[in-house]
Amino acid sequence: MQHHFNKVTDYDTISKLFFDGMTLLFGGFGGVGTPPSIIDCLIDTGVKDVHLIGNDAGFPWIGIGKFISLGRAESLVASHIGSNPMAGDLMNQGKLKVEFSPQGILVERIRSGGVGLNGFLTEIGKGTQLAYDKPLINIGDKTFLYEAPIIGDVAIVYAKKADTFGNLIFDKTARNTNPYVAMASKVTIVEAEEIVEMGELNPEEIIVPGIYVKHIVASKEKGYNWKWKWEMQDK
Amino acid sequence: MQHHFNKVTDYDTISKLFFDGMTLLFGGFGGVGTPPSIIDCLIDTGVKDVHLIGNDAGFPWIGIGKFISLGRAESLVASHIGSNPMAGDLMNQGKLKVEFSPQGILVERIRSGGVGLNGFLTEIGKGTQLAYDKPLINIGDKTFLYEAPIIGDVAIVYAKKADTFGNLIFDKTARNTNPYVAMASKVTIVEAEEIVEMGELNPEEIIVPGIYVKHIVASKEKGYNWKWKWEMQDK
Amino acid sequence: MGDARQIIARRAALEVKDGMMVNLGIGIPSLVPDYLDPSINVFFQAENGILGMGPTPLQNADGNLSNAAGLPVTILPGASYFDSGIAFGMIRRGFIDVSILGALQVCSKGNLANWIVPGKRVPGVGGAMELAYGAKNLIALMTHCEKDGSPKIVKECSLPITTFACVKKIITEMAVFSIHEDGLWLDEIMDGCTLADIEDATGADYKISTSL
Amino acid sequence: MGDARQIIARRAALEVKDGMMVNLGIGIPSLVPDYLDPSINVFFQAENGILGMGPTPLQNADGNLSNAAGLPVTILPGASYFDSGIAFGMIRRGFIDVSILGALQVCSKGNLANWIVPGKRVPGVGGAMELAYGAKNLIALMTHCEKDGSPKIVKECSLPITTFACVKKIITEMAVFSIHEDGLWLDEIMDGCTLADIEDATGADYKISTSL
Repeated sequence: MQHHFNKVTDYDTISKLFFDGMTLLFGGFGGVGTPPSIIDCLIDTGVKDVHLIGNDAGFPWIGIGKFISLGRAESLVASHIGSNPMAGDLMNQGKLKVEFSPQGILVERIRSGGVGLNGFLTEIGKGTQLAYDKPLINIGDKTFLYEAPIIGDVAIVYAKKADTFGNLIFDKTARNTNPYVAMASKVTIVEAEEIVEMGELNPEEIIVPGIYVKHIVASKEKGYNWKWKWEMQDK
Repeated sequence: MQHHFNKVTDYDTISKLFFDGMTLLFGGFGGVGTPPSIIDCLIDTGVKDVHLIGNDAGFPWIGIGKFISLGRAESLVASHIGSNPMAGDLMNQGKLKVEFSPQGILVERIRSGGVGLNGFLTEIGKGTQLAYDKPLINIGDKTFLYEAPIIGDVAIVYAKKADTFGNLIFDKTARNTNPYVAMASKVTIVEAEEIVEMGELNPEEIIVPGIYVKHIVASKEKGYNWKWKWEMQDK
Repeated sequence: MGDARQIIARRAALEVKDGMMVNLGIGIPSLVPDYLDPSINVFFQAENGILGMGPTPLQNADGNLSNAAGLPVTILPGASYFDSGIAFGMIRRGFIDVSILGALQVCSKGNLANWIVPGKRVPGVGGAMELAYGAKNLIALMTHCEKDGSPKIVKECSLPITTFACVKKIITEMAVFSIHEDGLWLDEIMDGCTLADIEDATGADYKISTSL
Repeated sequence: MGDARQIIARRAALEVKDGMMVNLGIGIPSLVPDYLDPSINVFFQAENGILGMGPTPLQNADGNLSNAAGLPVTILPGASYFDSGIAFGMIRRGFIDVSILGALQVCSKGNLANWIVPGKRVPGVGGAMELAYGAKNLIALMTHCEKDGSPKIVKECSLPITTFACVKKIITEMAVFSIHEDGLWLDEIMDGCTLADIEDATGADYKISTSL
């Protein structure tokens, strides 16, 4: 069984899956749960004009922020960029188009694409600046905003453990947006801290079934290859 | 901590939460994952004119079917009633209004209510008999069906283990619709095979966080108090 | 020529290839696993929330481990449990490689009718609309004709539609058809049947594949 | 009269009752736990996917166990981890008993402005729109006036709105207001302030609670 369903590969292989102008979904929340080795691989490929979609802009040296800071993203859909002044500067210089979305609405848009639905209706954000270009839909005597589904060309996900088929479990709050991001792209790439054989994960504990995963790479080092802001303040 | 968040109660208490004409969401798929002791409690209360919402009609002697067979449901929203001929008879006699929904669309309608959204758009069922009274929504050059969210007055859920706060884990395919049903009612009542103290469940494995649960009762006996159809065929 | 249902199931089993994610409907499709090449590995998915089902347990069946028809199953290494919302997410989004469903009628545009016969008891649609909508490859299995001899492969379905333009292949005990942009193609004739038999028993126009 | 932020946080802590599910925003709300009655038990929720957060770890902080601001936390017995979709499900659906957010402006109809100051750097809205929309009780914390003395409690917000008609209570270092169908009510005057001070510093009309 292992042989036929084995999705474990190397960074050379996944680096060929990234392309200029792609829509890239990234898991993570403030960098927690963003795959560190895949981010470095992405940077090394030299891809540009990337359309990014994820919770936030990370920090300039953390998570997706490392890529954004290089100025190679054309656009970003996120709930905030407050922790990454580089993203703010690029936006103000007109070099990065930023679309803000309410945080939970953004993850639901990703889920809507991931589960094969065609968007949803909500009152969140109605009448605010963020609603300016969203269709208004009347149902009965109420008016809602329409939120469109999101599907990426490529998704990058960070898991604690993967089996070779791609069944995933996460670590504490590093789960965050990853389960939805994993479902919502044409090609989902997982970086796992640990890779085990099929049958070694308890089927009750699997958070993302392997059917969604196309490629798995092992983390190049244990844990994150950056320092958190609170670690730096310690010093 | 246990004292303040303890939601464990008895069947007398929960029997007072059911009322004539209520909308009742029930977890389960062909009776698997439908709470057996709560079903008996529901029957004993004598409530009538109940609006039921769940995956299917069970079997005449299994799951929600035991209640339906008594003729005390006014309506049922479900994906099929094929396994319960009593439900079919009641429908044909005009004693039970049945609304059929595609199975996955129904569970998404329950989820939409459960997560505080206002329904979603889909192509599933478009142009078919099941779409006859559903609003059509145009987005760009495409037309979708609008599916409305569902919120129940009361939800009944079957869990393998609950802690006293209501954090839940399920057993294999008895999970099915239960996690969404648990989120989508004003009052969610859980029957658990086993009740443990707070802190005894691994926080990574919890499928339904206790915030959604209002009352917990212990199963009156181990497992289901009915025979499955395949057990009867064995004889 | 053997039982029609077994003939159909045996031919359908050839559509299941190594490494595929497969969903089988009730009825004839549930017989397909009996005919799979034992050298291939596939994962069967069920709508109630399981991927990686193994065979029916010989003993100690577990009431909480069943397929979407409620029958006891086992699991293979690498299987996962999830809720039925996620199960249908996979289905709608196209992660099921092949979905094999029983059919009442199929038309030459690939419309599937399999959920209701008006005036008879109405069992309800279950997950059929979504399975038919989402699968990368939807195969419809049915006997070629009704008991009264009327065709089930038709120009226009007279029964209410489950899902429009979804069927890619039809397998009956007489023939295998595929459905393309330009309509219905007869691809295979089953042992013991002739082109004339099929002509008589089919209610829609079709082209004949050059391979025949 | 002490640091305004600490005064506000101490007063806000009285709004948190035993058994509540609580979400705290960044800024002044993050100071509230320091002032909670130690005899009560509450569960703090965070948008990234955790319910039942405990205090900041004194050592061995875990990079994968953090609150929505990315700061290390611990968990209490009975805590659970989930994804951020479920976290916002709880928030939108009204399962958070009290949500305490920092504010830039609040108007007498309860409109909240706290996500953008046009022309300055735009950090983005985060989860504020949903927290403000869903909470059973939304409390806005802010210093009573801008540094230039202009009021933050106003007839109409001049800043872009986060969520309309959501704020139930405003706590500043000078006063506590509640917001009802009939508008703004002054409920409490903080130590060292007078009614005249508040009158001068408030940009909206309000009624004075009989309890004063």
